[in-house]
Amino acid sequence: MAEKLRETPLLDELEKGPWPSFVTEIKKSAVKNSMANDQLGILERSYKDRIGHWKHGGLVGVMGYGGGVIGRYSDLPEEYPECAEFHTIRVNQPAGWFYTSDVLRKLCNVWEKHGSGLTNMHGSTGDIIFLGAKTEALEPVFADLIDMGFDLGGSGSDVRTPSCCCGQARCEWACYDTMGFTYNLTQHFQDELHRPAFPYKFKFKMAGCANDCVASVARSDMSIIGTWREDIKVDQGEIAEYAKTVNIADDVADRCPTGCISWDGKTFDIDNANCVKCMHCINVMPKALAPGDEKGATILLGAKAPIIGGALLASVLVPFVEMGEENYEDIYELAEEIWDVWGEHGMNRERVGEFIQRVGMGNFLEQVGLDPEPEMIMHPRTNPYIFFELDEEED
Amino acid sequence: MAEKLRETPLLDELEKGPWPSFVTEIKKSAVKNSMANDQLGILERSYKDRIGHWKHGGLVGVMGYGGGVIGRYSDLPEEYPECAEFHTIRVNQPAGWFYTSDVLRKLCNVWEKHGSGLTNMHGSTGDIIFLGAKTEALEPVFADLIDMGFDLGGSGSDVRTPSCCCGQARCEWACYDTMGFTYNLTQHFQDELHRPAFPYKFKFKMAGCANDCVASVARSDMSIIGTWREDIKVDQGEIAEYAKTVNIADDVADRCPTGCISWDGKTFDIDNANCVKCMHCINVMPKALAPGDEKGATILLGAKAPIIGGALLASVLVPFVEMGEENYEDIYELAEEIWDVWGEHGMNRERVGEFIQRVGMGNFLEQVGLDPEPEMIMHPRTNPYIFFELDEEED
Amino acid sequence: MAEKAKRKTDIGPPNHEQFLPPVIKKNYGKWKHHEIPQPGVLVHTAHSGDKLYSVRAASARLMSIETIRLFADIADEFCGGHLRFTSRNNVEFLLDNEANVKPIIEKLSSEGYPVGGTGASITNIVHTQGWVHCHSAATDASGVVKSIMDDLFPYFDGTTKLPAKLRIAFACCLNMCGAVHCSDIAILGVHRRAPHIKHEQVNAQCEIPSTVSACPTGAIRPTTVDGVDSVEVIEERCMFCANCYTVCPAMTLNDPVNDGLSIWVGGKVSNARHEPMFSKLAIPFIPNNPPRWPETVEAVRNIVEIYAANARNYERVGEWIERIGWPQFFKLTGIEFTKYHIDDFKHAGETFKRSMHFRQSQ
Amino acid sequence: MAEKAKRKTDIGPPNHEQFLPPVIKKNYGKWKHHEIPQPGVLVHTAHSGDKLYSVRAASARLMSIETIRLFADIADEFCGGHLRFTSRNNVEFLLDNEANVKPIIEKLSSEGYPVGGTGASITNIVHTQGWVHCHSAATDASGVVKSIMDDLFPYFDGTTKLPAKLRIAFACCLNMCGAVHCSDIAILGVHRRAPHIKHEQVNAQCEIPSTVSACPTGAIRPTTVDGVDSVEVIEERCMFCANCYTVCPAMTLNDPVNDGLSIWVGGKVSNARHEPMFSKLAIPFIPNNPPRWPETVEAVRNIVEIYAANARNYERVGEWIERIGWPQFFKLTGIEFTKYHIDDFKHAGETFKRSMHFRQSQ
Ligand code: SRM
Ligand code: SRM
Ligand code: SRM
Ligand code: SRM
Ligand code: SF4
Ligand code: SF4
Ligand code: SF4
Ligand code: SF4
Ligand code: SF4
Ligand code: SF4
Ligand code: SF4
Ligand code: SF4
Repeated sequence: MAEKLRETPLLDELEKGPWPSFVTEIKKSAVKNSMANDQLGILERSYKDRIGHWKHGGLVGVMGYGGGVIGRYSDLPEEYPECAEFHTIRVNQPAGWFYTSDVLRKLCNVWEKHGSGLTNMHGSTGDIIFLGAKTEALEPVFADLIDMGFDLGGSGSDVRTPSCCCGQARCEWACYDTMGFTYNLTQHFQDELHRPAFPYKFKFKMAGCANDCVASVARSDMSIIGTWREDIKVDQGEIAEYAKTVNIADDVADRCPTGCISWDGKTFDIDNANCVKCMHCINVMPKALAPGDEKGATILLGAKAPIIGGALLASVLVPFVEMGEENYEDIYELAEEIWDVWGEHGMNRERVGEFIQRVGMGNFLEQVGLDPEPEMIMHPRTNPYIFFELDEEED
Repeated sequence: MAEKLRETPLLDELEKGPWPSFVTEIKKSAVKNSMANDQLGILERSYKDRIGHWKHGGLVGVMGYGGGVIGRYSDLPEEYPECAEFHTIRVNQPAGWFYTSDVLRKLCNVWEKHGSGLTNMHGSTGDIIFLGAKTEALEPVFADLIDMGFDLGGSGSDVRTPSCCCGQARCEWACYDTMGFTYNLTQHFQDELHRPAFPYKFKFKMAGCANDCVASVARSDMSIIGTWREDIKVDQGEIAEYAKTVNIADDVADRCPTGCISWDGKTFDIDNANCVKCMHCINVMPKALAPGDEKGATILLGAKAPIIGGALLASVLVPFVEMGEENYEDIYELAEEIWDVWGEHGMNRERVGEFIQRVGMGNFLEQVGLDPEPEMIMHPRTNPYIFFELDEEED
Repeated sequence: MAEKAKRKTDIGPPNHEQFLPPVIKKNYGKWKHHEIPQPGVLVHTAHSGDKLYSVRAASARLMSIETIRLFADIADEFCGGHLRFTSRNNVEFLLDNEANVKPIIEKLSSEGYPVGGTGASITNIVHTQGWVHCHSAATDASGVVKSIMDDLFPYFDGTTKLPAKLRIAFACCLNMCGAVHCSDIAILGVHRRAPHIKHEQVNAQCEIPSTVSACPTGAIRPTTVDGVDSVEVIEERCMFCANCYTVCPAMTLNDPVNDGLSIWVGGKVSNARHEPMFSKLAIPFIPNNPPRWPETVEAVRNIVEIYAANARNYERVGEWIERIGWPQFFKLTGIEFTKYHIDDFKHAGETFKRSMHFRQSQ
Repeated sequence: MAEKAKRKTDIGPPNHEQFLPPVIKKNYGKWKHHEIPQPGVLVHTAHSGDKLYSVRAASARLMSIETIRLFADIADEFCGGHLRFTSRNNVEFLLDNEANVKPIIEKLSSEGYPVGGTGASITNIVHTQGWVHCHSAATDASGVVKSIMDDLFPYFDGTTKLPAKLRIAFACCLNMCGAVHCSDIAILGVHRRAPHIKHEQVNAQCEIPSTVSACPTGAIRPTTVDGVDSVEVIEERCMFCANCYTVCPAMTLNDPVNDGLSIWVGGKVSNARHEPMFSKLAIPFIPNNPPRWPETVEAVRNIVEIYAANARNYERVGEWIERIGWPQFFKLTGIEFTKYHIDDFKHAGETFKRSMHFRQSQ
């Protein structure tokens, strides 16, 4: 059914320029879909009013799930009736965001049938976002998705949709199978993902190496980043090749954070005991250098955005874990251990990173059954406010 | 009058070894002075009991002064009657701790006449400490001190005895006259020093250069540290001399915190725009390098020990001030401005460093009439919690 | 389907393996190295000698199913139907045939999806919903992002070189769904008016105690207005975080005049060379100016250009500023330093300059 | 003196100028450079060519007037009666005659005041009152200091070389009058028992509200004991800071069995090379063991020796540890890493390792 496009003099300005235009995208759907057309209209209105026209979310969802849908209603239902209800559906993406043309078309068909035809590919957490569904459409979309093998992602106080870098699928540096692990993990925690029961959200992100192409250290409650223990592999022949075009002294050796590289113009030597696996030298000379053997990962905990105690970066929880399939279970157990402690003692809307700071890392480790290790800290405490616990005899 | 020394089998162990022994010191007085002898006895008792035998201080002092004396009573007055009252008197040292034999003997005479004969040369804040006076001795000691030109130092919630490095008296690096300024400052603030009226103590320490030989950045509420603005003076001839014994590349150029030194084995070159005046290169090669012209100081604010919000290092308040005698008044005015704001809004026992953190540096600067400057911070805020103040029109 | 079947749930995402192109399946975990022969193209070589060509195209992220179908068609035409999206919302076509690289680039460009974003470039801006969908937004997301990327386009397609990768992120409110807290340059929507309280709704829609306790600065107090229980805000204590609004719809912060944008710089997440860093405040406020936010675009470009002209190879924005010092950053960019730049939140003291290490020379 | 005179007050300290030796008066502000010809001796040369020889001798700080008189005599004999004390409580004799340097050193040594402490050495320990005078002390100050300096003496007199200056400080309780918070190595007396409350005295001697509010962890609550107003302490919340004791004498923390010492490392105050740094916890607790605290002495020496063997020239303890990393510090010194090392006070999160930058190699 052809729609008469809403007038959008302001938004039209955003169809100019070389970058793909979201306005053009909305119009592509709007010509066929009245929800998209009203969405176009209400957005133009926001541009005019300099204010959003969405109301605080409502409780909508699909049967048996506590998450996966973000309810949304506009504050101008009369003027833009077709997007008066405009919920988003979070569809759990395949690990690494790999698709075939085939499966994409099927997703499009589902969304054409039931919704606005607009998506986010992808949301910030990693989901496929179906943007703009009426309440009545939620169950049908869900049924069709399940039919084609897709499921909803997380929202609310649950495990959020895990995501990962493309890892071993395409990257020579991946120290473990980020995609395989992410798939396995997501399947393992289906219940925790769909039925919110935590104090607040809990995000997993998996990166194959310290380049952290999925920003896990900043954006996930549990960040699992690949690393290695043996010496960096050096191909001196390839080094000699790079030496022709790269200023190895300035751009590689000098930029090593621990200064553990020596380069005399001929031999490239790494004092591996002092290498902190930052990836820089490997990044610059990928043909000559490669991560060493005994690969695995570091588990970091607690990243989050600022609400409400200030943003946190994740910090080291387990300095090194092996990441073979046989080790997955250990990680799941650790996660469950953490959820138990946080679930019992965490306050409402307190992310795990904030929780740890409130109860103290030392106590937290004790409760989840990990030993304190100096790798977990930048430096020991500077204040003398130690909660000493006396042995029975001393008391 | 010859005393029979108290038996001190434990303390006697501390007369052994090459380092000067405080036990020997106490005995030197104890053979002549019964207060010192009882002090010896009670200390031995502490060594045996593994606990101090002093009670929480009492309010004692000299007429018209609110500070300068720390009251002290023992909890074993019967057993050690001569040190049952054992107050300390803080005597304001001469700037830089310079003395003549003459004046020292006079101080000894005063203290022999009225007290235990024991001292600390000097206390941690800088005072001469007369260690162990009875209450009745306080006024006579004070009278004799005033007679010979000395006065008490600070204690309580007042300006504490200012102290400084030896500066221009003996050091080639002093960028201003630390001793002259300290003397002038101390005289200027006599009232603030003797009559506690602040929320808490306020310490001044003056260092002639960034080596900070008086630890001002860690130990004073207002730390005034010498620096300069023009280029470091380089004597290439002397550099050549040093090159024979010093590894200039490794030990000087490489250790420069901003890497602004270049050294090709022949010419020593400093990119002065990027020098942060850390003093290192000058320290290593004092004959070849010297601070540049346009000397002055940086004023830093807020250092303190941990009680109660955690220890603080001082931070930059005024990046650069000239330090000629004609500039002293400006600094006094700034200090008074700070005391006004802190005095009015500071809580009881809240050091100025803690106060600033509570009210916010930006607000504090506004109140004391200083402009914010990027030199005051390590980096701008990372959290988005900005207390925006809207202009009238915007509102 | 009239029969009553047990409802299927919790099947989780489909296994990715079924979507991988054959060259990846074969060489999974066995890649040897990669090169970037031209902007927007990655060539990964496996130990087997096989090569994979990834062609990265720009995307608005907000995408019509028409466009997804277009991408599917292009993938069918040039690479056996294989494509992926990246962690920054670009789309990558996965080719095993080098001969198709040039044609697919031409096709994508002609359809309005230019390629680029690899290596030391500016790639897509991670961003959020804005006025398109969120109730909390202090500004629109997609519009600002589009305007900036149009302006910075030469840094995306490789026309203009940069010293290192430069990552831009955008979030429309302090919830920071765009995770702007660790970006080379971040644009963050900010409110500047204390919540407007709809007193008649507070008690109906919200729990008063949890609304009160939601405020990190303790600015909210219970009160009674015209006989109904409600809350009041001590305005001087409000720093416009909107956490109260998140827990209580009756406390709106959106304001057509006083909402706007702030700019942050010097964050990163990779561990390459320097540890991850938070972004730091550069510009506290720029007014909303739709449809193209020219002041914001200009402010971002200014920072990019000054950075590009002054940083060393491989030096990210934060590393560059750390080397030259913040006073120099403000001087070079001409950005005004204000009291707002000085932290006054809970770790404020840790950001004060507690040393003499700064440049005194005039 | 029988006449009633106006009481003289507020005269302030005497002007130092009257105490300066002639060579200093003449060359005040005009020094050119200095050398350290031998441990304990500084030679400062003025632009005029004049030279000043400073001979630095050890001191116990706690000093009998007999010793001060001895110093006065020595100063008269060798340097016109001119001497000073240093910011670390050594005594310096100020000579303009080089010929007297050797004799004065001999004299001082024979009297038990050996010279040293200059250059890259361990000089006197800044310390506090301890059991000699303070009510708050968790240990003695002078006794521990004496024991350590005896043991480290070769680092003072120059027999054993160090990579850089190594500053030790000592404080007998958390008030830290010895300012141990920024020292290469610091020894700090610690309590480990919650305050013992003398209930009958609380209300008489203290203000209950200010006692309650003195506690940074909110561990103190008002209560009534046997009908009298008093306070109680929630023991799990007490971290033994003794701030309550400072404001209320009825809350004593001293404990013969559980008081003891902690060791801190890696602080500095100079700006040379590295910015000033706080000391960090190395050993949470060592029991009091008077008269010579052998375990403490041993612990300090161990750190000094490992540092001396591993640091580079001019590298202070904190700089060295920053280079090698804390895990390596604990490994090399054999010190156990415990939960106590992990900060849990208000800026704790800032001390967590928020990156992958650590040494994985076994
Ligand atoms: C859709 C999405 C933004 C996008 O355009 O992509 C999004 C949208 C919302 N986020 Fe988010 N967040 C989204 C990723 C994030 C991320 C990034 C990430 O996951 O990597 C963050 C920062 C990382 C983190 O988790 O801390 C993020 C931090 C928040 C926060 C602050 C949480 C905190 O602890 O600081 C809130 C506030 C809250 O939870 O109440 C929030 C809340 C919201 C809500 C539900 C608004 C609210 O107050 O209830 C938004 C709904 C918008 C709408 O109507 O569509 N969102 N949110 C992202 C989820 C899509 C997906 O499932 O793939
Ligand atoms: C495709 C993608 C992963 C994915 O699963 O989607 C990816 C892929 C690669 N990244 Fe990345 N990175 C991707 C997001 C990231 C992110 C995340 C982000 O920006 O939010 C980061 C962290 C950025 C940060 O620190 O703020 C990231 C930091 C790196 C780095 C470290 C750069 C640095 O010096 O800090 C490298 C190394 C390099 O480029 O030399 C790297 C290198 C690479 C390599 C070369 C890895 C390889 O051998 O295949 C890939 C091509 C890079 C290129 O574009 O030049 N990748 N990379 C992401 C592409 C996003 C895009 O569309 O542009
Ligand atoms: C005598 C002296 C130690 C010494 O042996 O040298 C000393 C001794 C006392 N100090 Fe101190 N402080 C002394 C220098 C310091 C310093 C170092 C400095 O000034 O450079 C500090 C750390 C720097 C600072 O000011 O923060 C210091 C930080 C404290 C504190 C903690 C203050 C804080 O804000 O954290 C207290 C507790 C208090 O004020 O209630 C304190 C309290 C005390 C009291 C008065 C005990 C009390 O709780 O009331 C001690 C009396 C001991 C006695 O009976 O003799 N003393 N005190 C020092 C003064 C001598 C002098 O005048 O020269
Ligand atoms: C006499 C004294 C000042 C005073 O007015 O009393 C002093 C005097 C000198 N200091 Fe100092 N410093 C003195 C306490 C300090 C302190 C304060 C402290 O330790 O509490 C510091 C800060 C220590 C810290 O960072 O923790 C200090 C950090 C320095 C430095 C920086 C060393 C570094 O690399 O960090 C230098 C430069 C050097 O030695 O190369 C220095 C250099 C000097 C010079 C060479 C300055 C000169 O040209 O005259 C003097 C002889 C140093 C020597 O002993 O080798 N002075 N010096 C103090 C002697 C204390 C003592 O009895 O041993
Ligand atoms: S995080 Fe590492 S392994 Fe993963 S894509 Fe990036 S560079 Fe490759
Ligand atoms: S990976 Fe990083 S730390 Fe290790 S050698 Fe290379 S540059 Fe240095
Ligand atoms: S602080 Fe500087 S000026 Fe003062 S004595 Fe030390 S080195 Fe000399
Ligand atoms: S004073 Fe410090 S910063 Fe300046 S050149 Fe010398 S070593 Fe470098
Ligand atoms: S950043 Fe704020 S306004 Fe933007 S999508 Fe997230 S919650 Fe909504
Ligand atoms: S916006 Fe934030 S600071 Fe202001 S009242 Fe609401 S919760 Fe408090
Ligand atoms: S550190 Fe504590 S015990 Fe020692 S003198 Fe100072 S207040 Fe007294
Ligand atoms: S010792 Fe400190 S923590 Fe313990 S009760 Fe007293 S004030 Fe509170």
